Amino acid sequence: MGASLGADWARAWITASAEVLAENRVALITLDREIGDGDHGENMDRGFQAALGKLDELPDSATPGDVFKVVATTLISTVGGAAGPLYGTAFLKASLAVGAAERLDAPALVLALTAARDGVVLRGKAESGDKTMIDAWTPAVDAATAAAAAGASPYEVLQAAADAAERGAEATEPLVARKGRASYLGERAIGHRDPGAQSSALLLRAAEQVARAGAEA
Amino acid sequence: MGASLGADWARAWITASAEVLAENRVALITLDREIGDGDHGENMDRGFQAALGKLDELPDSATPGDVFKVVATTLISTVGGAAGPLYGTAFLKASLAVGAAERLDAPALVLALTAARDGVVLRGKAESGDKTMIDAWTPAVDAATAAAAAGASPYEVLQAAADAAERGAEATEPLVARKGRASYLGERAIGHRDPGAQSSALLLRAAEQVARAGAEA
Amino acid sequence: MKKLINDPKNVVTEAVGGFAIAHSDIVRAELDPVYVVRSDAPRAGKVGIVSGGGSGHEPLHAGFVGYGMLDAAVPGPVFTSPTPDPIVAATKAVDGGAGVLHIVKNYTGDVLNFETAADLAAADGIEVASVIVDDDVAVKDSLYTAGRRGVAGTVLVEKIAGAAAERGDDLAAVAAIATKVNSRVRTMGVALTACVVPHAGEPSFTLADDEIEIGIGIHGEPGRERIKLEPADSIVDRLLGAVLEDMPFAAGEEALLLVNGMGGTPQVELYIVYRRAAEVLAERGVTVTRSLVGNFTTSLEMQGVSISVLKLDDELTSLWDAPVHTAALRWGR
Amino acid sequence: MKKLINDPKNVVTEAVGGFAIAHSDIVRAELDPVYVVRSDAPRAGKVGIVSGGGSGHEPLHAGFVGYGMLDAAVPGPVFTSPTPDPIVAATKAVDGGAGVLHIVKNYTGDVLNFETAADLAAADGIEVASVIVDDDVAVKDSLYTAGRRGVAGTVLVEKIAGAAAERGDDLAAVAAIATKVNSRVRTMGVALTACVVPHAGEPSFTLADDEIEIGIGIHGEPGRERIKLEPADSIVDRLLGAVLEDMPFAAGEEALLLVNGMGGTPQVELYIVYRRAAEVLAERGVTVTRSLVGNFTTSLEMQGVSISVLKLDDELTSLWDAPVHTAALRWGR
Ligand SMILES: Nc1ncnc2c1ncn2[C@@H]1O[C@H](COP(=O)(O)OP(=O)(O)O)[C@@H](O)[C@H]1O
Ligand SMILES: Nc1ncnc2c1ncn2[C@@H]1O[C@H](COP(=O)(O)OP(=O)(O)O)[C@@H](O)[C@H]1O
Ligand SMILES: [Mg+2]
Ligand SMILES: [Mg+2]
Ligand SMILES: [Mg+2]
Ligand SMILES: [Mg+2]
Repeated sequence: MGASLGADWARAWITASAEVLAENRVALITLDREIGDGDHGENMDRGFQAALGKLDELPDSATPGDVFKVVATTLISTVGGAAGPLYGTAFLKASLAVGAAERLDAPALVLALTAARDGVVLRGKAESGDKTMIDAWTPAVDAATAAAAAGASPYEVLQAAADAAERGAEATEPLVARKGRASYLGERAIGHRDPGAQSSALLLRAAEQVARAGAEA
Repeated sequence: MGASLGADWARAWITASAEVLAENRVALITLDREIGDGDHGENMDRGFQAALGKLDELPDSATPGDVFKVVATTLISTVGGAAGPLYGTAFLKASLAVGAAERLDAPALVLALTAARDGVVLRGKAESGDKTMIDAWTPAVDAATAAAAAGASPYEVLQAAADAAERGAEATEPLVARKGRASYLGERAIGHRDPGAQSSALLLRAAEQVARAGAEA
Repeated sequence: MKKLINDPKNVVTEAVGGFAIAHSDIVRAELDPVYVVRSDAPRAGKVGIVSGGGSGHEPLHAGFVGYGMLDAAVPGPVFTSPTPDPIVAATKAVDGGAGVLHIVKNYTGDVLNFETAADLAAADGIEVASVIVDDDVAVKDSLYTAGRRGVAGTVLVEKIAGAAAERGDDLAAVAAIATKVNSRVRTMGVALTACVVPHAGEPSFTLADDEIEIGIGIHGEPGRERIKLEPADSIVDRLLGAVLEDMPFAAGEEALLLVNGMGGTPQVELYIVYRRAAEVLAERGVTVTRSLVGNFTTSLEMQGVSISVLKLDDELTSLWDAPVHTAALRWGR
Repeated sequence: MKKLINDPKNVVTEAVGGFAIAHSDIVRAELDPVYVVRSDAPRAGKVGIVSGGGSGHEPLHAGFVGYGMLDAAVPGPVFTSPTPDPIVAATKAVDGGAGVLHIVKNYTGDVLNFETAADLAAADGIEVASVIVDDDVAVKDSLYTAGRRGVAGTVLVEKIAGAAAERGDDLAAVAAIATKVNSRVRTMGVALTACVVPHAGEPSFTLADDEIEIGIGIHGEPGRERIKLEPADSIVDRLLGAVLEDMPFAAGEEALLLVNGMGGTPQVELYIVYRRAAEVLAERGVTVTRSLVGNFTTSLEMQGVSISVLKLDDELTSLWDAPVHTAALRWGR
């Protein structure tokens, strides 16, 4: 069943994300303290714990798009800060992109990832190299697109996306920020990883891991 | 000329006191910080520097009593805190006690010291053992009285007073305070020397030292 | 971290709860979602004014809710902007039919969440206008930053816009006045110490015993430049110099001088700063006709100060003087 | 020590100088000797009220000079009572022929210097009455101490006595009201951190990261008891417990609740403390009809809080509500 991913995967992804964000709460706070205001880990943890609670309220018939939609509204109403509206928009656009599909194949995943990235750009107006979460998302979208074009499975698409996002997050370290709080620091932001790019990489890695688990099952 | 002390001694005493209080400024601040509010050294230094300035304004004809009087009013108007009015009263009463005398013999010195001590008690209502400057002054007065009765010279009277004042200041360490800020601390004042008793001992030691210098001259 | 708190998670709700009891004569608080609103809201026919942002800047914003200033304040978690829900709820609570002005400090998070809230409120038929405050000259305003931050000048925008709304100006006029104030106020701050966000438990940055941070923000984010401690007068000269360079004054022009404590600064220091700032302005021929000194836009217990200068004209002066009755600013009644 | 100051020796004169410019609409300052006085002093036929003490407690006392409160304030060096000279000068400056009341916090230094000043003023034919404020329940009032200290309750004495003088009460009546307020107010404080006196350069005491000082004074002197940090609510229960034990309330009696910051405490913490204090009083059937929350009697940058409870009656309540216009307390005009 590695050919497509269903609502079970979407639910498992959010559950795994909530776990990994809880584990990385302090790490993300520390990154944000260095070039921001020290709350990103707190915000993301709060938001995904809330999203976790909402999952149970979904009917068994819920599609992946339904899962993305409830996550979107929950993040918008619980995360706050810059990340809340941005991640919220990302999940909202992803849910619109996949529509009512019961299962997502590789091309569908690429559509969802692309829509999510475009949503963040729409709201935040960031470009690649601005030292934001976009620097994790755009490489992820490009890698996923290439993988799908090469006939990769959904799991392999997500793996490509996660690998690229991690490299992208790492690549924010030498950058001067042009968006978000880090932009107030000018040169002093150099040498620090962008917390939002880091949390984005964590989310995509979680997506890949639960997909692999599913694929191996 | 060791049989009596004149205005030159009184002036030299104030000068020496200003020096020793400047040297002990931080030490007195430290003592006061432990059981008070950390300003005694500052207050005394400010006051005696001011008194020093006033000495020059005195006519050459000034008597010891004149010197004590100008020191009294200067301390009252520059020291502030508890020590200002108390030391001010002490010098005021001393100047009244010695009247217009040109020179002070041993009995006159005893009268002056006694009047000073009584003045502090009058204003501050402290008793021996209350952990205040009185615990330096009363032993000093008693020792001076005994020495004078035994026919001691003015210098020897002051030496007896200074020795007793130092022992008295040291003896405040084990006491619980019943007057002044230290009384707020209850048991916690135990083990700390009273700053006012210490400054009193320094003043009396200075009186003795300049008298000795004069006597040896 | 030593703080007079219970569970760090409850800092905002407990503080807002206490605030509402202490000032029940002028405000009431809703706790789900959290916002503070004038007890007499909504006032029919009056433009409602809502502001908000992360907590930790008190008295900003709840301390300015009341007659002649804000109709509601929306406190987010400490240093984190509130989400759209409470902003929408507050907007609805103060809408008296004349529309609602959102006064938003220029931070990505605040802007995005207020944007979303404005869309949602508009969808419910409420006319919403937004004014972004960005008075902090420490940040270069360019394509290469998120733009200048909204700092202590926000208080002046809220007071003067509040007076305009109170006298009956319509939404467009109130928004125009707020925009005008923002365009005429500049601020620059300095920090001597960092502050500790309750849920973080550690200072957001650390300064050596002889270091200060010039161009500090109000969210515990580091400033623009770290220098050795200097006498207060030279620090004031730096801050005020940057302010006046960005907004030159012609001799004889009038100014409101705001010396704002960051929360942990003793009042004697604020007045030492004020003294030098007034001196410098006088030397430049600027007439300081109104002054405000105190803790108005803070960063928890941070020690430091910001200096704001507002270029006054007769309209702004009379709106500044208009009666105000809030927890943190009160005169004329 | 990091402070926004120039020469530590000039802290008081520079701060007073800045204060006088910032508030020139209500006060003027004399700098030799140093005191702050109402710009309209002396007011013929009105009892003058003078208070003072060491600096470092701002806004106490200069921040309370103005209509309906003090006629003059005499700031000494930081934490050191002023000498008699400026007290005498201030007393003369506010004497409108109806006599002058000295409101003195109960510290040996303050008492002795005001005593001397009162004698000197009386010698110049000015009728002077003195009221000693000693509201701090942290100190056992017994033959074995210098007596209780005057702390935050002083603000309430000054406000209410000021209102009595403003309405035309004679010296005896104003002194009687001040004495009445002092007899009905109790205070207890806690410190989380010490403070640094500028000319000392070092903290007056040191607390470990998990220690707090219960029963703190306002001069950086250590308190009565050092304990481990506790949640805000349990700290409030300790402080308020001591206050109410010393001055029991009958159910239904009315109270003014003052939560006073020590200077460096963030406002959120003050309201968290207020919230619990109001809760406890309500549980005990005490009706809090008036509240005051903020920094009013401080110890420089010290972090901490004191809780004061004043037992109200109709007379005290109406005098509390009477108009006041000072730098730090203003309403009704
Ligand atoms: N304009 C923007 N576009 C895209 N991402 C942004 C933008 N502004 C901020 N971010 C992301 O948001 C992250 C900060 O999120 P968070 O700390 O939760 O919000 P806040 O900055 O309001 O405290 C940054 O690390 C960055 O990745
Ligand atoms: N009632 C008193 N009688 C005698 N001496 C006193 C009394 N109260 C205080 N003192 C003395 O004053 C000293 C403190 O002086 P200082 O620190 O200058 O004043 P303050 O306590 O006002 O800061 C104490 O160490 C004590 O010796
Ligand atoms: Mg952040
Ligand atoms: Mg002292
Ligand atoms: Mg934030
Ligand atoms: Mg003192």
